[in-house]
This record gives sequence, C-alpha cells and structure tokens, in this order.
Amino acid sequence: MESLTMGNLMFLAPEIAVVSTGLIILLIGVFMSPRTKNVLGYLATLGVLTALVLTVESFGTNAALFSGTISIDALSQFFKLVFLAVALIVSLAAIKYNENSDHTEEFYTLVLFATFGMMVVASANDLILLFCAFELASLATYALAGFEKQNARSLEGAMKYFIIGSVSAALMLFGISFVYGATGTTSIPAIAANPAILTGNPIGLVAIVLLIAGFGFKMALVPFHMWAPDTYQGSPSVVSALLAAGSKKMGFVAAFRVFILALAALQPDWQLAFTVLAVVTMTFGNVVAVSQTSVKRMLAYSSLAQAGYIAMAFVVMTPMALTGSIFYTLAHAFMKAGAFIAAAAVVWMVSSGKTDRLDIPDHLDNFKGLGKRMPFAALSMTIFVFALAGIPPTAGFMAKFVLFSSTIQAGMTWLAVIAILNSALSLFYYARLVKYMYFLPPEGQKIRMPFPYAAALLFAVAGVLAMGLWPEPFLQWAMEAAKVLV
Amino acid sequence: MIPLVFYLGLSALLFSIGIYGVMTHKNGIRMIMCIELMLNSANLNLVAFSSYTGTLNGQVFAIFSIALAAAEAAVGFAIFMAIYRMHDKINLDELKILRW
Amino acid sequence: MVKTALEEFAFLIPILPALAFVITFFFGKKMPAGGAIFPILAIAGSFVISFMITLRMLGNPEEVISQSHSWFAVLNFGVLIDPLAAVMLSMVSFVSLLIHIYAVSYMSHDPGKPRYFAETALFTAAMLSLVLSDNILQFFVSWELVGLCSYLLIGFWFEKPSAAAAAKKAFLTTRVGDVMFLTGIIILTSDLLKLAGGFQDGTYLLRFDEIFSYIPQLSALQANIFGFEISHLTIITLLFFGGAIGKSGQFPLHVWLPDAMEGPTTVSALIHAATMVTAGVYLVARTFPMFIAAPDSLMVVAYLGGFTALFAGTMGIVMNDLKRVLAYSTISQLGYMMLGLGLGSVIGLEAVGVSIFHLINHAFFKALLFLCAGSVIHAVGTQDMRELGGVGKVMPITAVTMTIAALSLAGFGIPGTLIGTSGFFSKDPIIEAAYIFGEHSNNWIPYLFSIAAAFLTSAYIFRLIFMTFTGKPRSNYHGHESPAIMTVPLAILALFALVFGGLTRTGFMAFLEETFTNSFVNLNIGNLAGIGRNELIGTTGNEPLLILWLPLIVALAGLAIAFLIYYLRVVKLGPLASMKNPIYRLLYKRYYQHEIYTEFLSLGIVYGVIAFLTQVIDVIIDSIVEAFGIITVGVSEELRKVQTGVVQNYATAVIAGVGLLIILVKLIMEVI
Amino acid sequence: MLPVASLLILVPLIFAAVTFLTKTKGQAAGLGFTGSLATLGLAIYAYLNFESSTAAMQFFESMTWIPSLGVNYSVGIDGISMPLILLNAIVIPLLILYSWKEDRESPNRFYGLILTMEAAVIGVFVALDFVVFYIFWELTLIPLFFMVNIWGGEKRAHASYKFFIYTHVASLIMLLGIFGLFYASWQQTGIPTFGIRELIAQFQFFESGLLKDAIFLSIIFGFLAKLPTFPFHSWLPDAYTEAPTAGSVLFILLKIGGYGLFRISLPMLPNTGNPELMIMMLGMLGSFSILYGALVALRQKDLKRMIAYSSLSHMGYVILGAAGLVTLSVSGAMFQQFSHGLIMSILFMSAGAIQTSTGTRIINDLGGLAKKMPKLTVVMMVGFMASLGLPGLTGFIAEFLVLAFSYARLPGFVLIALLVIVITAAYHLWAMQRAMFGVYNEKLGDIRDINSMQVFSMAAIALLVLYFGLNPSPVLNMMISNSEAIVSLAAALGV
Repeated sequence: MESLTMGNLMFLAPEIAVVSTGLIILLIGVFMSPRTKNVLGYLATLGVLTALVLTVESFGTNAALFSGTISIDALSQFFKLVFLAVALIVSLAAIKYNENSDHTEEFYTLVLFATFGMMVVASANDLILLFCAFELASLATYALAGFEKQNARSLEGAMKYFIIGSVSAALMLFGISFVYGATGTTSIPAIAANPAILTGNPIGLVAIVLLIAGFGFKMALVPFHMWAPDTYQGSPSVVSALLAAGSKKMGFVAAFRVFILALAALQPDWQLAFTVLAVVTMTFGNVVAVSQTSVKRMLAYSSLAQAGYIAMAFVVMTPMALTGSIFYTLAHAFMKAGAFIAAAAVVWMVSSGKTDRLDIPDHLDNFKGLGKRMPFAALSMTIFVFALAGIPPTAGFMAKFVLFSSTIQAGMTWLAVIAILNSALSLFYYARLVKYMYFLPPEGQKIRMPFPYAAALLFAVAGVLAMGLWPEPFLQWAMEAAKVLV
Repeated sequence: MIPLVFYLGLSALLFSIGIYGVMTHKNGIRMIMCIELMLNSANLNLVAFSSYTGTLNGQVFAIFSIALAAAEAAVGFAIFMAIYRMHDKINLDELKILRW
Repeated sequence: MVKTALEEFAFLIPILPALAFVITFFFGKKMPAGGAIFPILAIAGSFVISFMITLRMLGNPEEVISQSHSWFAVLNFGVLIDPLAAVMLSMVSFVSLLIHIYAVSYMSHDPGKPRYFAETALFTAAMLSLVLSDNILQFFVSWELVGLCSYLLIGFWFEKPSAAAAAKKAFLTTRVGDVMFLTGIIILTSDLLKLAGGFQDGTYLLRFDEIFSYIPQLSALQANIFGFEISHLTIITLLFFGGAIGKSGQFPLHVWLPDAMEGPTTVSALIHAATMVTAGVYLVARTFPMFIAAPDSLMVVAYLGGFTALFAGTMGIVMNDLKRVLAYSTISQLGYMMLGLGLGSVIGLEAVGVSIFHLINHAFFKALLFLCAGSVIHAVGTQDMRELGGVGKVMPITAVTMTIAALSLAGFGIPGTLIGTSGFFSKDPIIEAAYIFGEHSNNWIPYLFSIAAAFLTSAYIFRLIFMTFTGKPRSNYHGHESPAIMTVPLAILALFALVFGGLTRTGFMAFLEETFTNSFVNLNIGNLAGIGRNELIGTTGNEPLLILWLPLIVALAGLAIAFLIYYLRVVKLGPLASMKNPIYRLLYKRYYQHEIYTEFLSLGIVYGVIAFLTQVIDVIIDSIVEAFGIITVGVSEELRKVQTGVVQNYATAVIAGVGLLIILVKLIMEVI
Repeated sequence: MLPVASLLILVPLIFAAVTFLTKTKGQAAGLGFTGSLATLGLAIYAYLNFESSTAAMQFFESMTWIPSLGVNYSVGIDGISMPLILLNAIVIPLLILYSWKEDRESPNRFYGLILTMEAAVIGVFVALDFVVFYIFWELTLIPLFFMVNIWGGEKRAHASYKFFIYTHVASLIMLLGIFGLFYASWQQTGIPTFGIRELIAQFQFFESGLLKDAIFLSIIFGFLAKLPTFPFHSWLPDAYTEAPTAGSVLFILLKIGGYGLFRISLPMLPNTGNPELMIMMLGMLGSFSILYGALVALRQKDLKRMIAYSSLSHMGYVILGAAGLVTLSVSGAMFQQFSHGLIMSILFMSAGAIQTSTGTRIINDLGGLAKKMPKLTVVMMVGFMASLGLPGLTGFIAEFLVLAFSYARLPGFVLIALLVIVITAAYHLWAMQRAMFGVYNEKLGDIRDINSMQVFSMAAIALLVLYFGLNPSPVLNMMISNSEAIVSLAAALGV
C-alpha cells in the first residue's frame, strides 16, 4: 500500500486535467451570461486537448496506482486516446450546439465527467472501481441524452437509455457479486489468479452472461441494444456522437479487461456467447439499417453492426484480432463521431432554414443536395460513410483489413465470409446516403458552415484519413495494447 | 449461522421480483423501484459473500453501490419530471414516438 | 534468284491503288470526275508492272519473285509472284483498269463518285495483294478486305433498303465461308506448330513453302470424327474449300451473289464477275498441292463444282432480270472452274492450267457481258428483259460486243482447230477432263453435269440476247448508244473474249504447269497425288470425236431453242413458264433458298430460338441478382418492427437475452 | 530517370483535385485536358524508355509503408501493364476532347472524376503490392459510381447500385483470397509481406492443394466478375447502358480484371491443386461468354445495350487466350484487352453521339443516319468492322492469336468461338443496316453530324485501331516477352 505521491499522481494527469476543467467550467459558468458562455466551449476543448497531449505523452508508461486498483498500461492509454478524441470532437461541435443556451456549463461538465468516467474504466483494475466509473459515465450520459428538456424525442431517448441502463447496471452488479463470491476478491489480477473456483461451478456461467449483458448494453450488442437506436436518434446529435463513439467503447474496454484478463479461465463459455452475439449483432444491424429513413437511426444501426465486427475479437482471440478490434475502436470513434457531427450540422441547417421538414430533422430527404448546400459537410459525410463501409483508403478499410484478415489467420473463414458479406450489404445504405447528398436536387439554398462543426468535422476527417493512409503508429499502439491482453 | 444459500435464495428472489416489475410495470416510479430492488438484491449478495469469504471488499462495494443507486434514482426522477411536465403522466409505454 | 530492278517494284502493285484510295477518299470531292484519275493511273501502273513481270517470267518460269517481311510474332507478309500469280495479277489489273475507265462515264451522274472510286481502288488493292500474297494469313486478310469492299460497294446506294439488305446478306453469307477458311488456317497453324516443334527462327509459319513442305506429315495426321478416320489435310483443305464456296458463290453459299447485283453494274462486272468471286478458285489453285495430297478433297470439289454449274444454270434460264441472269451464269461458270480443279485428281497439274485459263477467259467475257448490260441499263434505264427488246437497233456496238461475249460464254468453236472463242478453248477441256474422269472411274456424274450445264448456258445466254436486242420494244424507252469512253473498253474486251483463248491456249497451260516447280517451292505433284491416293492418267484433248464435238452440239441446241422461242417466237410456252407450273415456280423462286436460309435458319432457328433462349437465361441470371436486393429490403422492413418503442419490451428483450444466452451456452457446452 | 510509375498516379490525381475546385466549365475542361495530356506525356516518356525485350519489372520503386503488416508502397511497370497504361493515357485526353462541347451540370466534378478514374486505374496497373493494388482497385469504383449517378440515364440509380455492390462483393471475396495468400506465406517464411511477386513466388510451396485452390478461386473470382464474364456479368449491361458516354468509355478502359488475370492468376494457375481443371474452367467461361454475349447482343433493341453485350462477348477472348496458356495465345489475350479498349471506345462514343443528336438509342427508331451524319458513319463503320474482327484492324490480330494458339489446348472451345464470329458479324451489320443505312427516318427531324472535336477524337482512335491492326508489333512485343515468362512457368511444371 504505497502512499499517494506527486510522482504517481502524474500518471493520472489526463484524468485530472479533464475533471478539473469540468469543475472550473461548472464554477465559472454560473457567473456568466449566455452570450459569453461560448468561451466555456473553447475552454473545455482546451482542457480535453491538454489531456489528449498528456495521454499521448505518457504512451508506453506502465504503472499500478492506489493499491493496484488503477493500472496505467498501453491498453488504458489507447482507450483514453479514443475517449479524448471523441470528447474533443464533441466539445468542439457543441460550441455551436450550445450557442446562446444558458445550460452550457452543465453540458460541458457532464461531457467532461462522462469522459472522465470512461477514462477511469479504461484503466480500472478492480471491479469496484470499474463499476463506479461505469456508473459515473452512465449517469452523466443519461443526463446528456435528455438534455433538451423541451424535446419529446430527447426525453424519450433519455428515458429508455436510463431504464435499460440501470437494469443492465443491476445485472452487471449481480454478476460481479457472483464473481466476487466465488473468488473472494474484486481485483482483476487476483480473480485471474484463482480461476479454479469459477470454472467448476455453474454460477460462473451465470456471472459471465450477466456481465455480458451489463457490458453488452454499452456495446449495444443484440439483444441488449434495444435502447440504442431510439436514444441515438432522440438525443442531441452531439450527444449521440459521444454515446456511439465514446461510451460504446467503454463497454468494450471493460469487457476486454473483465473477460480476457479476469475471466480468462472461462474463455470457452464467453467465447461461445460472443460468437453468437457478434454474428447476430452485425447481421441484424446491417439488415435493419437498410430500411431506415432517419439518418441518425441508420447510423445507430450501422454502429450496431460495427460493434458486431469489433466483438469478433472475443471470438478469434488472436493477438492480430485484438489489435484489429482495438484499432477498430479508434477508427470507429472517428468515423461515427464525425458522421453524427455531420448529421448535427444538417439538423442545425434544417432548424435554421424553415422550409424543410422539422418533425424528423435528420430525415434522409433533408440530405437532398447537401453537396450543393453544405459542400464540406457532404464531403466529410461521404468520407465517413465510405470509411464505415470499408472503402480504402480510410481508417475503416484499414480496421476491417486487420480485423477480417485475422479471422482468416485463425482459420475462421466462415466468420470472415459472414463479416465480409455484411460489410458489402452495409454499402447499400451508405451509398444511398451519398446518393441523397449528391445526386438529388437540393431543396434550399447554400448555407455557410458554422466554424465549430467545420473544425470538429475537419478533425474527424483528419483522423479517418490519417489512420487510413499512415496506419503504422496507430497499429503499433494497438499492438502494444493487445499485448496487455495476451 | 444461516447458510449462504438462504441469502442467495433471497437475493435471487428479490432480483426476480425486480425483473418481473421492470418487465410489467408501466409507471416510471414503479420501474425505478423495481430497479432499486434488483440493485439491492445484488448488494445483499455482496454483503453475504463478504461475510462468508471474510473479505471486506463486498461490504465496501455494497456501500458504493447504494450511493450510486441513489444518484441513479436522482437522475431518473429528473428525467421523469421533465417527461411529466410534457405529458402530464409518466406511463412509459405511451412514449413510443421513437421506434422501428 | 536473280535480282532485277523489276521485282523491286513488285510491292507497288497493291500499294499504288491503296494510295489512290486514300487520296480519292479524302480529296475526291474537290476533283473532276470524283478524282477517278488517281485510281485509273494507279491501276494502270500496277498493270504495267505486273504485265512486265509476267512477260519476263514467260522466259524462265523458274525464277519467281518472292519477298517476305516479318509482320508480327512468327507471321509475315510478303510478295510471291509465280506464273499463277503473274497471270492473275495481269488479268485483275487489266480488267479493273478497263472497268474504271468505263465507270468514269457510267457513274458520271452519281453524287457519290468519290466514294465509289475510292472503294473500287481499295478493292483492287486488296485483290492484288490477295493474288500476290506469299502466306495464307495475308491471303486471308486480303480475302476479308475484298469482302469488305464488296459489302461497301453492293451497299453503295445505301438509301435503297434492298441494297443495304443485299450488302449485309453478301457479307454474312461469305462470312460463313470465311469462318471455315479461318478454322482451316487455325487448325493448320496448330498442326504446323506441333510438327515443327515450336517456332523455328528464320522460317515464317504459314508461308506457302513452309506449309507445302509439311504436306506429307499433315496428311499423315489422323483425326477421328464421328468414327471416321480423316486426315488432317483433308479437313484443312475442305475447310479452305468452304471458304472458296462462300467467296465464289458455290452451292450452297451462292445465294448472296444474285442479290449482290443491287450494286452498280460496274461493281458487278469488276467484283462479282471478273475478279473477287474467282478468289475462291484461286485459293484452291494456290493450295492445289494440299488438295491433291488430301484424300477425297478434290472429289468433293469436283462434285460440288459440277453440281453448281448445272444448278445455277437452271435458275439462270428463268430469270427476267438482265443482271441476275448474268449472275447465275457467273455462278455456273465458277462451278466449271471448280470442277476443273476437282478433276485434278485425274489430270493432275493440268487442272490448274485448265481452270485458271477458264478463269481468265471468263473474266474477259463475263466482264464484257456485264459492261454491255450496264450500257444497256445506263441507256434504257431498266434491267427487266420483259420491258426490253429491240435494243440492238439503238445500241449496235453494245449488241455486237455482247453477242460476241455470249458466243464466248457458250463456248463456240471448232474442235481440233485453233478456230474458236476463248470460252471454247477453256471450257471444253474441262468437259473433256470430266469425260476422262468418268472413263477412268466409271463415274459419269461430273461429265453429265458439265454437259447439261453447257446446254443450259447457251440456252439462257441467247435467251438473254434475243429478248434484249431483237424483236419489238416491249416498253417505250429512249435508248442511245453509249459514249466512246464506255464502248472502247467494250471493244477491247470483246477482242480478248474472241481471240485470247485461241492465241494463248498451249503456252498458257505450259506456263501454269510451272507454278509449283520453281525457286520458291519445288513439288512433285505425282508424289503428292500418291499421298492423296489419286492416280493421274493422261491429259485432255485426245478423246473420241463425238466427245470433242458434243459440247458444241449441245451449245448449238441451246442456241436453237432460244432462237425458236425468243426470236421467231414460234413456240409459245405460256403455261409452261407460269407460276402454275410447279417446276417453273421452283426455279423462279430459286429453290426457295430465301425461305430456307433467311427466314427458317437465320431468323427462325438462330434468332428466334437460340438467341431467344439465351436472352431468357440472361433475364433469369439477372433476376437472381436482383432478388438479393429485394429480399434484403423486405426482410429489413419486417425486422425493424422488432423495435416496438415500448421500453418494457426492451427490458424484456434484455432479460430474455440473458436467459437464452445462458441456456444456449449451457447446451452447446454440453454437446461439445 | 523520373519515378514515372508514381508520377503516373500522382499527376492525374493532383490535377483532379485542382479540377474539383474550378468554377467554370472552361477552367474545368482546360485543366482536365492539361492533366490528361501531362499523363500522356509521362506514359510516352515511360514507353520510350521501356525495354520491350525483357519481362523484368521496370521503373521499379519501393518504400516501406506499414512495416508491421509487411505492406510496402512498391510500384513498377512491365510488358503487362505498359500497354494498358498507354491505352488509358491515350484515350482519356481524346475522351475529354470528345465531351468538350457538351455542356452539363457541375463540369468540375465531371472532369475531376475522369482524372481520378485515370489515376486509380493506372494505380492498379503499376501496383506491385497487394494492399496498394486493392486500394486502387476499390478506388476505381467511386468515380464510376458518381459518373453513372450524376449524369446517367433514367435507371441510373439502380444500375449504379448494382454495379457498385456487385463488384464490391467480388472484390471483398478476392480480398479474402489475398488474406489467405498473405498468412499462408507468412506462416512459411515467417516474414509478413503483401508483395505481389513475392507472394506468388511463395504460392507454389503451400502444402494443401485445397488451400491453393481456395485462394486461387477466390482471387480469380474478383477478376472474372470485373472483366466481366458469363455468368457474373449481370451488372454490366445496366451499368454500361445507363452510364453517360464518358462513363461507358471509362468502364471500357477499366481493364483491371483482365490485368489481374495476367499479373496474378496466370502465374498462380500452374501451382494450383488441379491446373488442368482450372484451365478447362477458364476456357469454358471464355468461350461461353463469347457465345452468350453474341447471342444476347443479337436480340438487343437498344444500340448501347447491344454494344455492352458485344463487349462481354469480346472479353471472352481474354479469358480464352489466357486459358490457352501458350505464349502467343496469352499475348493475344493481352492484345485483345488493348484493342478492345480502343474499339469499344469508338463504339460507345458513336452510340453516345447518336443519342445526343437523335435523342434515342432504339435501333429501329433510327435509320438512314448515314445520309445526315456521314462523318459519324465512317468512323462508326471502322469501329464496327474492327469489332467484328475485320483483318487489318486490331480486333482481328487479337482474335486470330487467341484462336489460333489456344486451339492446341482447347480445340472444342475455340471451335465454339469460331462459330460465333458469324453471329458477331450478324448483329453488327444488322445494327449498321437498320441504324445508319436505308431510308432516313424523317421522324427524327433535322439532326446534326458530330462536331469537329468529336470527329478528331474518334478519328484519332480509329487511326490507332488501323495502325495497330496493320503493325501490332510495337505493342505486341512487350506482351510477348511477358507471356513467355508466364508460360515458361507453366511449362516448367508440365502444364
């Protein structure tokens, strides 16, 4: 039990940066008038950026803090990178979203606290901490999802998110309690140390499935996904970006740590479970996405499918596969966050222009001729959807490239074929979006793109293309992260 | 001393009741109560295990989770308040604009 | 091979007209007479060169001109002028020259002059290159090009639907033959590669000497088709002959030639009488060593040729269209040439001499016939003989020259002497050869064919003469004699049609005998015949007197009948020559070829059935692909309904998911 | 020595990027044309410095890209790719000239996409690393997808989806094969590499014949669907027909399927579990495509659709020649790719011109156009004659080589192909007679002949068809030295 020194506090510098920014914003926000509150957005962005830099700085460091409840390793750092990247995009875009609202400080505080929660989950090495951080992130995002108190959709989305979220929290806690009961500890390494007790008895299986349900809710794996489409569609686009790109990954990192590290002994069981879930999820997501008319809902289903791909790592379980899916999480963070921000831009355009249909602001028809109305938004959206479809040279392609190839390496050709057919199918609805944006006549005049959206999109596009054209460094990091797991 | 199985049985029972409630009830408040029920059954588990395994993590954990449950309830009620303001009732099954 | 300045120019023979084509095609519009002058000069040049070469070659036939250049891969293009090629070159360039001159006037009123002269020039170039090609591939290339020009020129008046249709028919029908020819070449190529064991440096695959040098091995290769052991050489030669059938309008691929008369008459004269249609005969003559060394091939040639000669005659006798009669006569004469070549199985190399001799003479008198017909049509404006009559009075020169041509075609002359028309000296030997063949193999069919055809020939040609030039005008036309520029070529041709045969008979034969024994190839036809199981016996000219006279007698008979019916009109064949008479109808409908080929085979079977079925398959394949999309969308539409929007159901789903997952994993774990 | 291979990709790409930013049509067309000319210049430079007599890789460049996956950016040019690069570099400037006078919405996109396409296609040709290869391979989809969708016909959306997804699936299956190749060789050598030549060289050492066949088949499927060949052609007629003229021509220049066949599949073929069977399969597909395409084309009412099917029929020769696996048959197949590119460009340009001036493509609604459009008729005649394999034009050289030299190995299939020649002639002449000859259909009103730009571009291509038909050696020799290399590989294994 080592004392809390300045030295090892430095390892938490990113987290501290995020939290303190959040608190500061909360404090000073109270004394600001709505017009001046835009500053907060930039402040938050700055804070996240700092944290991002600090995280990248601290790559390659390994440490165990607070009597081993927190472990700083490649895995945690990588996922912090993911979360911070998303947080950056979101807070940039949110500057426009929060224009002249007097709840700006609350919004940013919630975003930052949610990010903090995710970051802690990424490095949590003890089930208690993991659960608490998980809940922290969840609670913050519940509030965010329902942020538009006057908007029925937002509220409904938040409600569903909340109910299913807390149910699965309960399931998770129940599962954890069994694990604890069987092993007598909550520390992940310790659990891994004495697997014997779990393997034999049936509650091991129950515990696993309950945990899968708990994490699967965040990962949005079928059938724990039901909330996702509604919430993604209902809640403000920037929040949807945070949910789809950020908190989803939190589910994955938690699952990585708990299953692969703690419950390695029960691999056959959860491997099997994940096989079913992955296949069902990717297929369901892609098939249902085909018939969607609300773009955000379509993106929601597509992110189901993506979750299915990422979950293939639990099935294949080779270093390559883990590298692939970890790489995929970052790629997906950029693609999906970017896509939602683009949708946000369109929603803003629609609500600012009176002509278009407002009942479903993100309806496909509102994307008609976007190439003419908001060229940059259209272009970046095109890049994102083609990336999601895995068309080179984008992050999506590289991610699929590594992940799918790993299934071949592991000799699971059948899985590869399923995944490939799925990604071919996904092209169908992505291409349709492109068609609406470029091939249909615009209904309305050209609109200047607000800077915050532009900046956020630019960052996302940069990420997508960078990971597609120069994947080497990211791959290296992902490999390092994967090493932690095997 | 009461065998562990009893505790587990009880918590399982509570948990099932909670599940049943979540699945059947329409009213938001009741649902939250059911969820609390599920959480608490888990807490019961934790405490029972902790006393049987002789480690304290369980009890610590239980306290944490109680706190979290409270926070959760708070957020939940906030959302329901907003819903209530809009619809004058919180029958959750009637909120289905978002579907398909 | 002695180098002389002359053969340095050999390559110019085809090049000059080709250049003329380019110039006339692009700049003809701005020039007088549509730039006819260039083709005429160019072809004159080609004629001079070829004629001088021929003259020199008469001196020492062993010294042939042969130049080869690599074209691509192992194939080459080149010039080979041996006696056979020499005479053909001279004839082609000469006739083409005359017809070009004639055309200056004949086409004078046509706006499309430049195109016409360009295309005929191109044709001449292609034809000449065909004649002097030293390898089978170049031969085929030129072969196709003349086909193209024929297509273009038949369709010269493309606004006329009938012309466009005829052009297409001609191209397609000959195409059938061409494909056989090409197949032959392809089989030959792969056989040669097999025999030569890959590519030899320095030698050009597909050059005639190379091909001929492998004849024995080729003949030795056996293929088993439907249980018959057939020599590759036979297959190849028959496929070549297939090409010849198409080009030279032999049965059953002759149908295009009569329709081809839709083109300008000069075109018919040049392409569909004198030169192109004889390419088939030339092909067989050119590859004669292969034919004679291939068992049974020459037999087929003989039968088909003889049959065509008769078959076409029967149709010629009922046609009322001036040019169609001539067209059928052309087919029939080409049949004679084929027959002559086919009889090489008994008279050996002499066959080449005989039939090429007939080819040359035919070129003269048939071109003459067409040009005369042309001048009649040009003057009178119709080519339906039922509307003509008495044209002789207004167009004396035309009448005279045409009569000479007719005599030559019918083959009048006194056997045993040197008195007689060209046709006589070249046609009778063929008939005699047929007799020898019959005598030797007790198989008189070819002979009967040829005699009967001879009778029909004189019958239909004099029917034409009488109907056209004698009697009263049967319609009010305003004829006038054609200008000198047209009549002079007529006169020249008439001269040749009259005396060429008589003058050159013996020398010509002897000259052509040298074709395959010279500095290029040196073959012993006797041995080759042995390989082909053909025994050569004797030569023509010493048969019983009756046999020598018989052709003349039947010709006279034909003349007499035509005279009675169409000049004196003492015999009325009202019912006989009416549609009620089934035989007449059969002939007049040309044995229902159109119905059988065009409507039944092409439109019915190929287009209507096969292509249709394929299209159905295509639709099926396509709809399978489409089905994927449709099914996916449908499934999606249904599956999205799972998302009811009621939160309790969502919770239920979660719980159910947990339950199911536990059971599933449990079960599978048990199984494994 | 310039790094030509890379420049050939970069130059059009850069010009494309700039073109997208232009505002007026003048700028767009001008920039596009300059860009394509620059590319042509590079291609000619490459050709002049190209050594035809060797099969070795020339203008080779390589640099590491993703070391952890053994991916290198390596490019080079040899006798297989050089002619196809030339083909693209030559036709695309002419294509831009052809469409010079057409005014259409957002020209900047139009010309930008054309250049992007050129870059992508050339990228496929020069790529020597499977990843680079695949990236450009997929990249070719996007410009065409946009082309068809923005400027296409009525059913453009449907057609473009069909094409996009169909070929994408095929490419993904190919990608699986590539993965298999990659890992199998990684296991053996212990070094990860995506180098095309290295992997192909390693292919023969794989133990399991089944694995080999699986890899071979899945890779070749991608190529066959792209060529395309019966029965994987359903996307072709719709896409070719609905595309704007420029799009159809770009489709025609998209010779990557056949290229892959020669670059990747043929060298692998002798080492597969059962080479004879594979050869038979290819031969069958080839001759069936020839027959099938011709028969279906025979019944088409739509001129463009007929041309599309005839293109299918012609591509059959590529497969047949490849299956022949004799130096000259393979060269013939390669030459067919080259000649097909030129000829079909003329045909689609003609069809496009007819549609723009008469407003219809239905053959029976046309008639007697020769009277009103003499210039077009002449060029179109050359195209049609070349397409039906008239000697003296490129089509014949290719077909003769393929047929004559595949015969030894696949006589039956060659005979089928020979029969088809008549059908081919039939539908070409039928269309010619109905559309161009006969009485002018007055319902079409007063129509204009093709403009001078179009005359120039089409005539230029026609002259190339004629020139390479009379003197194929310049192109053919490059191919021969490479086909020798391929065939000797096979011969060494007694295939």
